[in-house]
Amino acid sequence: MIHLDLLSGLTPPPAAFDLPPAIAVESSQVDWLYNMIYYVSIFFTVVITALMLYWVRKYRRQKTDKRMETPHYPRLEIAWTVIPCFFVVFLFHAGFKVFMTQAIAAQDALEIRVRGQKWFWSFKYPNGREENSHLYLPVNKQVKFLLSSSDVIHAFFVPGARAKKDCVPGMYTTLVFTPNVLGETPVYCAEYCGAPLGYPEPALEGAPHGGHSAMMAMIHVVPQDEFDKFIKEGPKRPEGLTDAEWGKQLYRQNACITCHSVDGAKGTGPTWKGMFGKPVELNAALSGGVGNVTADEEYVHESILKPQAKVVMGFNPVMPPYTLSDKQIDAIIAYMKTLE
Amino acid sequence: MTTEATADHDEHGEHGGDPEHPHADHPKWLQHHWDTPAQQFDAAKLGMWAFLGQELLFFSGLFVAYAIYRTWFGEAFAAGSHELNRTMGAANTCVLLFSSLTAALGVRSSQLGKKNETTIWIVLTIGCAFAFLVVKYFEYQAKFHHGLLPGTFFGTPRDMLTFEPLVGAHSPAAELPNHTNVFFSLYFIMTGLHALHVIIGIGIWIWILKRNLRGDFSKRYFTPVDITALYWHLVDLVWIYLFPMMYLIDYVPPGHRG
Amino acid sequence: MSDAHDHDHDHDHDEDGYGKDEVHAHIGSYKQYGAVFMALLAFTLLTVAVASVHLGNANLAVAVIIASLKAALVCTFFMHLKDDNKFNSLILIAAVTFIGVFFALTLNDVSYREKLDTQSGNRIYLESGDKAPGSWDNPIKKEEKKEGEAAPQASTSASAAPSASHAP
Amino acid sequence: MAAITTDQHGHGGHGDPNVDYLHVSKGIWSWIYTLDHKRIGILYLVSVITFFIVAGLAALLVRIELFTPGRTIVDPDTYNRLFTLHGVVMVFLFIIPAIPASLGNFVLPMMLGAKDVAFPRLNLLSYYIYLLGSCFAIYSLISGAVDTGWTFYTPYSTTTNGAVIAMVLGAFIAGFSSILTGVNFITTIHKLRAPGLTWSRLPLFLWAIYATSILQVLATPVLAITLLLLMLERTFGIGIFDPHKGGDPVLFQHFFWFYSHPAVYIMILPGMGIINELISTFSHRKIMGYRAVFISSLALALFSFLVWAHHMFTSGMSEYANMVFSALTFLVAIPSGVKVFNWTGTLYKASIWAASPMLYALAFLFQFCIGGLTGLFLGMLATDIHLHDTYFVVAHFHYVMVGSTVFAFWGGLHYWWPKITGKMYDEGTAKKVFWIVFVGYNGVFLPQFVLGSRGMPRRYYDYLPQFEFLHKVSTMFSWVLAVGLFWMLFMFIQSLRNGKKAPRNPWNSAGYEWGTPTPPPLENFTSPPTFTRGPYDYHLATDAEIAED
Repeated sequence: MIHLDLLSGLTPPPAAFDLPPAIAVESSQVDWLYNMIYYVSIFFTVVITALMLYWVRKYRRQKTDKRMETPHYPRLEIAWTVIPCFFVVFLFHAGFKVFMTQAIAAQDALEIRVRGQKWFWSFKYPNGREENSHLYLPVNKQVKFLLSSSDVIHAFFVPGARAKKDCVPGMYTTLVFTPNVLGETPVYCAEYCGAPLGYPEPALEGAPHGGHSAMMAMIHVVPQDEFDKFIKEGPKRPEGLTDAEWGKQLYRQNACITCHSVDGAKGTGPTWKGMFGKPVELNAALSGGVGNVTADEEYVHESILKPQAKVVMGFNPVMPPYTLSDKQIDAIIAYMKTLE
Repeated sequence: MTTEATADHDEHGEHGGDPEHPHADHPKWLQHHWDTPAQQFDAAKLGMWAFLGQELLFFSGLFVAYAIYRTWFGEAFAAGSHELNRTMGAANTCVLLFSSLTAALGVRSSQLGKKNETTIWIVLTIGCAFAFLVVKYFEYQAKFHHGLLPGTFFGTPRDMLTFEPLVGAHSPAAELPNHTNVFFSLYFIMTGLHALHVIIGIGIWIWILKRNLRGDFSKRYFTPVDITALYWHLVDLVWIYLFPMMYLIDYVPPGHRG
Repeated sequence: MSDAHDHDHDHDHDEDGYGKDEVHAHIGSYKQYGAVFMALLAFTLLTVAVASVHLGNANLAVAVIIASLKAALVCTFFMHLKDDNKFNSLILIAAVTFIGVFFALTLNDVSYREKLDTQSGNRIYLESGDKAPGSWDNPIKKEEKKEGEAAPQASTSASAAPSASHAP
Repeated sequence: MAAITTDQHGHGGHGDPNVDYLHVSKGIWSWIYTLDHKRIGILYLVSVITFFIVAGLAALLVRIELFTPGRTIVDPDTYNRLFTLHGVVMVFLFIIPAIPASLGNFVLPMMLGAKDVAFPRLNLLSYYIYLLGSCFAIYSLISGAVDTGWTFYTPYSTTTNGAVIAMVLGAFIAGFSSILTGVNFITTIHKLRAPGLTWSRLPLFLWAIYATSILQVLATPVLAITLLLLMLERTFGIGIFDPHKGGDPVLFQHFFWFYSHPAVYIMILPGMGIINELISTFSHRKIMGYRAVFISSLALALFSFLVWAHHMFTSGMSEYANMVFSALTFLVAIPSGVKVFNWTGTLYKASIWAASPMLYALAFLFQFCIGGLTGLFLGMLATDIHLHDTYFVVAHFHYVMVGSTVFAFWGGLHYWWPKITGKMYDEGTAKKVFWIVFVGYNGVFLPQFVLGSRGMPRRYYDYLPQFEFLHKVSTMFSWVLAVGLFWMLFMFIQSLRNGKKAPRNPWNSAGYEWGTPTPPPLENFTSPPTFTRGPYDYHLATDAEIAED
């Protein structure tokens, strides 16, 4: 597994003009178009500004201001109406052709389900395995992302692949590209999705703070064999970590940190400090009549998979359901036990 | 400037749509910055038509939403449409068409300077408008009692005036296909907004009636009556489209669509 | 297209000056207004009658055509567009055109949300019955929602994602 | 004109021709009940500038927060409310009414040779509706503003707390003021042209205002219905935009942008109109290709209705619609190009006096080139997918809105200041202020193009370390811009207090509005004018007309 030294040398200063380094096959065509319009714009702006400044200086108003009539150039008018039409139609055609390469997927593309949630990304591999904030992709294999969101509109933006698509609740959208460079590349959320109260740590290590700006994920493009090995075994405890330490890592990766504090501070959700094993007062109306319960393994297990089943008094039922494997939940419980 | 002028321009409520009705000294109704009455009349008509163009666009937003959701949830729209009472809808259409006729005849008699005849036509128009609202009230009451209400209220029968849920009343909402609540949301917004425009229309007609009885209008100056009739015809126009779209939906199963 | 022209009417007011001085629009006869009203009533009954006959797709088209005819009648006669300044009709036509554009381009998006994709054999909208998270949860059928909604993608409920209602 | 008694309301009577409109009636009531389009123009000007200052301060705070990655001065939630405040107040309460309602209201009747607008009371009513709308917006700001962004996208705007309904109601009501101003101006331009003012002699500023009024009348109602549906969605949960109840959030974006793209043309067209006046007056020449320029104004107004969904290329819209809207979007580039080429062509063999208003016009030309050409990047599907919702878009629309429209607004303000107040501002200071504002403005937004291309998303409270340097540069230049703007405000206030008395025609212009005495009497013209030449025909204008006297 590639060592997760994340953001230090992440994106070296941009090579082609000011576009981030390309990591997908389609990005080179987009870069070509970007550079082409870039030159055209520079040319026209410089020509018009130079002409303007030159004429302003050359035709300064003299004392003898013989105000003569502006001549009429019909042919010139027609010229600079018709010629841009051709140029513009070419631009449209080129743009649309390249756009379609990012919209239509081949039959055998690797299908990854991406779900945007308030302030972290979760990825689901074809074999049902689910990971948060980190996505492993085989190199040189076309990937078809099936995007959706469960609360507000987010946007899955991979600058390296020049790809972006909104994740809209209530419908699936797709995005297609073929990563061809090994290494890590960031994923941002490009559609505004608000911010939590206070200044909580983001789900991804080293990512910015602030909700919408904290909603970052990391794509790791790995060789095919490594990807196959990774995909087969489910999420297991990385070597050298005890259960509690793995639980602490999961606490970060799955953005539990956004709402549940570990130092007793008040947050959107109840704090985990000193919670495990103690009685918990429930909001009977929202918890199917149950008054209170002790916070044992079974309660934590159910609250992670079906959070709306039991709601603690004084908190809103806003926690989204998680699909973590039993081993992961046991690790989180181990971590909870250390929080006395 | 008489206080009459200042009272004039803020009685339309926040729409304030109708270009205000000119008041000036020589003759009384010609504003000082107009050269001739014809110029003032044309300007008022042009301004009013611009305002009507705006009203059309205002309702068009709702019709686009209607078109989209009908393409997606055809079956739900048809089921919802069958829940509506077609005879009441048709009656309302005829009432509004008749009120459009009386409004047009009111303008005609005002152009001929017949004050009393104009009064009769305006009173008839206001009467029809009230009749329309009464029919609408009973239609809404039926929906409330069946629980066919927009959005989150869909499915629980309620009393119309107190909003209290009616215990024991049966609501057909459960048997209706999915997404029918979208139909009833659109139904209540479109007909509700239309009814609001009818109420604004009644307000303006009553003000015109007051001015007519006071003898403001003559053969040479009938612009306010003409403009209010234009607004009223627009309200009727919107209902002409609303009636078939809401009440006369016929569902085509996807197979047929080919 | 200067429109400072005067009303070309045969009325007896004939003082000259900046255009026709006095305001005198065309005054229709009772008979004319009555006839228009009768036509409107006839169209209403027609549209109700047609609606009860099952014509499939044509029903919507016929309803819209009849409504547009009634609207045209009201505009030309009751709203005096026939004998009014031509610019007013231009405003109405402009408004109707922009409404048409609004309809056309929005429906162009909504009804083709997966058309383009079918040529390549896969669909943007999942036909496999998986509900997109955050999608339709039927407010009436409260009971079914409580125990059914375990994992977001788990339940394969009857209604597919809201906008995949067409069969291929 | 027979001596007509002045009237307490200053309008009923015809006002004494040699007493200017500011002194024809005194007291607060004469301002509150004024029906004089010039005073209403000033009322709009004052409110519009106050809102510009409020939103400008919010922008400064946003830039300071972005000075360093991580927390600089505010929490993420407050930052979101700050940039939303900046967006909503700038769009709905400053830039849409700025040129048409303030400068347009003041100058339009004078350019037409009319005594006043077609419906004076409707004009005043529009101002009070605008005030009512801004009261709701201010109430929303006070009670813990809104954090949805000025676009109010659902389902975020229907599920977040905060005074969304108050802000949305404010924008809803302010929209009606815009509609009624549009109705008023269309009727005035049609019906109140002085004899001899044919359509082909209409000043290009009026053509631009005419095109803008068409947009205001026909596009704003769709915003009204969208915001009404949003308010109903939040209160009764009607489910039009809520996916849980079968609604579709992308539909809200269609509705919103159907208005908001014509709205950006409501913002730019009046700016283009002012540029015609400035370039023609300070080059002492008729605008080159007058017919082409006014036709492209109307063409822009028409095309603006066809292209709205280029704001939604990545929103999950069907690829078929993406194709259609991208093709139509490129149509818009043609008229803008024609205008810029014609303005630049006018300078050829002209006799140019680079006074301070002209400097703003020349800066407009430079900045509108950048703004317009970066539009090509965003109209093209392939590059827009990468650049959408990044700082590239932020820089693009600030170049079009601030670099073009607001620069034109400042240019117009300098140009008509003597006509409005009867006093001259200090030309030396104005030039210094221009250069500070020019350098500050370009320094803020040029780096943001580069930030955007490198993938820095929009509306980010915190960012990765690699973007830090450019954000620092941008923030520092925003302070330079702020200094320039406050100095400009101070310069204008200074000119009010002790500026020299303005001559009748300080810029030696042949424009119709300079035919009236400065500041103009209540009825604009001592005697009803007839026009025998076009507004830009300097070769026909007599020396007396052009002279400063």
